Amino acid sequence: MNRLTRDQMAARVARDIPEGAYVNLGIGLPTKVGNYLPQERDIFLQSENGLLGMGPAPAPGKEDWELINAGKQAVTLLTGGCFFHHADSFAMMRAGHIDICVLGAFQVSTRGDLANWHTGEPGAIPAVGGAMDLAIGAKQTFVMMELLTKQGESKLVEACTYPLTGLACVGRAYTDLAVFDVGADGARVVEAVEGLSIDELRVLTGVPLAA
Amino acid sequence: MNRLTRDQMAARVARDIPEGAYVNLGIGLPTKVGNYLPQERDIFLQSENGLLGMGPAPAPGKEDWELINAGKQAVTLLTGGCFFHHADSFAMMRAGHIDICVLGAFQVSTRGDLANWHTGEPGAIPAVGGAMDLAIGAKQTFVMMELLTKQGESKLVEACTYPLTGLACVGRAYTDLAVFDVGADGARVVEAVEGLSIDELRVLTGVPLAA
Amino acid sequence: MIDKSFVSAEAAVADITDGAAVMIGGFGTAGMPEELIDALIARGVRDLTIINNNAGNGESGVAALIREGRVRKIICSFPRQSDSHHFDAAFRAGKIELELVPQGNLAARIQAAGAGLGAIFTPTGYGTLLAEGKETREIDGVHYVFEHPICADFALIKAQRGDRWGNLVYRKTARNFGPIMAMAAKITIAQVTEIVPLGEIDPEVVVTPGIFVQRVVAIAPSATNLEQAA
Amino acid sequence: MIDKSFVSAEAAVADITDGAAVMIGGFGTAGMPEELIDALIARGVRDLTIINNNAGNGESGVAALIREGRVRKIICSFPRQSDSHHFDAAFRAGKIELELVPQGNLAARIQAAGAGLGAIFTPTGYGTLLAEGKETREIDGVHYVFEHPICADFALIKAQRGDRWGNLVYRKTARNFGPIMAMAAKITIAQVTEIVPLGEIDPEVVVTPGIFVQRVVAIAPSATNLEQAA
Repeated sequence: MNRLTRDQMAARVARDIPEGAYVNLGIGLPTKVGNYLPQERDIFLQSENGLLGMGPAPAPGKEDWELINAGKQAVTLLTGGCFFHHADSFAMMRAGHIDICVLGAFQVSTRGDLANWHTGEPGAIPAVGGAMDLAIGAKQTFVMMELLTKQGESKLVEACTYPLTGLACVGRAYTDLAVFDVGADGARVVEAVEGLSIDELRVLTGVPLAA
Repeated sequence: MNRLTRDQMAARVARDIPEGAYVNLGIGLPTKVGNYLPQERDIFLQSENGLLGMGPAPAPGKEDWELINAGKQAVTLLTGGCFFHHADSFAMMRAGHIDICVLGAFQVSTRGDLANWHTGEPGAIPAVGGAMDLAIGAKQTFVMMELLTKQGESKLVEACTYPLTGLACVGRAYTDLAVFDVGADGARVVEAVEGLSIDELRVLTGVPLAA
Repeated sequence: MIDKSFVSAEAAVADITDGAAVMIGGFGTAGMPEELIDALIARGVRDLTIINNNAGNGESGVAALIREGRVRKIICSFPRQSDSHHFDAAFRAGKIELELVPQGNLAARIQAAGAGLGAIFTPTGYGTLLAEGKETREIDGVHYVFEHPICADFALIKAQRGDRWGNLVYRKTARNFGPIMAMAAKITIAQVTEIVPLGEIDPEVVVTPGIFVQRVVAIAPSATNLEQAA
Repeated sequence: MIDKSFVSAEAAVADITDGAAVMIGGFGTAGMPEELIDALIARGVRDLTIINNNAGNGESGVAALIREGRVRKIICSFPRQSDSHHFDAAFRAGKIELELVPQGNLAARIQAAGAGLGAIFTPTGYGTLLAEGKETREIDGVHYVFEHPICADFALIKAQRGDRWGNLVYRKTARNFGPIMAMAAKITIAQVTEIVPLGEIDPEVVVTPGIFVQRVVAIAPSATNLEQAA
């Protein structure tokens, strides 16, 4: 069983992003997707803090700390990109102008509920940022995550136990073991890594999975 | 009795506009106020169609039909003025960023209700434009009008009979015969033209007037 | 390579069909996309719902669309003008439905659509004919009227310059409704005086980011326009 | 002659008093008006309600304001970060109240305040902890949450250039919340790198019209900032 590395997962997501798509990549693992978008495709990366046409990280020493992404890392602007204020930026997300957003997740339910902002543990300080806006606003919401926790529990669940980010908002979950479509009809296995059967995925996740 | 001309009324209103005020002048008679604002005062004229720092009409032959005012007349832009879109323009009006707006009126009630957009006559085609937004949004709403109709009826009334533009929104009414404060406490005569007594104004208007 | 430029106004409006809701930019003639409207008229589509500040001036643009009998309903703030005779005639003949909206509510409802809001409570119109029958609410001592967003299938707007990614800048008060209509429509078609190479518009001064614009058509200013703008 | 420029950050914030609601621009440190915040700290005012996207980073700006115990309540979207230790400590000690708002709702509620809306129905947060107890409504098949505007007594923002009428332009992603906070606060104070003569900012590219700005202070970039921006 060839578990995908995090970079392989990013490359896999990148394959599904068509030319011309307006895309928001969440903080953390989703940010890696940017490294695998083919240069020859015009794909427009949006960052919640007010830029469209985000380019790669600048060369070391060339950082401009007024040109950053949602993760507060220094980035660059592609030719043809532009800046705008926060209300316009979130209008892009909330009204379906963004085609695809890619988010990390603690849990995704088979019907597409997402939990990715808060563990709900006592004493944990919550922070939500733009996650709730992205989850429900983009035309398509993709999730990237390892399928199992370190304790071996499935993050694809029948019902999220962590506090929700949004209801019925995720369309597809990319994991290190398989890709799933989720939604009103439940979860379906789009593909699995070599050597992993659907029945084995059913055992690992404990949820109903269509082929 | 020295009835004020329309230009004298405009000059009278202009005297009450302090330096630094953000002002919107309605279509028609109020537009004349712009001609009487002293050059040495920085007063900012806003036009609903997206400009701030509106200057006087251009010289004949120098019109730019993409630089117009709310009445669709050619205007100019002062040094330091700027352009913006319609939502920002109406945000200026509706959230109290405009200090003073000056509007024409069919009727004003002693408590400050305004009727200025529609005669309500059968067959009349209504048009409201920005009148309702200006009436209720500016910090202060001034009205300019002849006090009496051609039939001799007072336009300052106890209750408007024409369809309303806004409730309790007018603070002051400038007329050809007198200036009135209106509001929750009723109407008060601020000043009258020479030779016109408050009692005569009471007869002319038929409404209670405080001195 | 993404290139949103279209060869002609005709090509850009070719999928607008009968019954579509179409926002049209402009305040009077400033910012009105006259050539896009002409192309729409030439398509022969009917029963349109038009969202515009006015209801046409003179013989061109929105006035021509109404004259040709293509408009079932107009949502606007200021239909009656000295030169709105085509609207006036259609309205009096019962051939066009009018939804009269205070201009600030029009702008706010268009902006709400572009921002994905479900509804807004707006201060304008409370206690007037234009709020009759509408839900109201008192919030912190002020009365507000409940209003829905105004969406559209298409927006036809006019800008000064555009690029192949759809970034736009406008000219003077021709900006007016363009930026918010671009955000509110499913498909925004912009006619521009000039399509410039990518990067020629300073990223700091882009008014409408390309994400809000699906099609850009270069239309050289007509002799009439040049004369008007001279 | 109207001149909104102030000689110093201290003079510009001199009337901010205990208990004020203060919006502070910036996304992390980009666009954060550090010198205005320092001047606010120096004034010694307490019990502030702060509206900012974050709850401070490291030792400067909003973090310093919290460290000094001046903040009674913070309204923000993303308080917890690797370098938010001053907020974390104050929050765990029960010394600061947190109103956690999804970032898009934060932006929309600030924009609603600046536009004079009474309330909005927003799609974000429906069905989550952050909408618990809030009014909801289904409109055209989508669920929305009722949210009030966020107003403030003051906004402290950072822009690139300003003029004596208060017109502002920003730099890159330091723009973020500046334009909408300027619209939502009763008094907006902008620190700018440079105050330029009237007319030097092209009227087409002004991002924040002067009507939204009451005070402008020129603050030369500090050595640290220059190094960061190098």
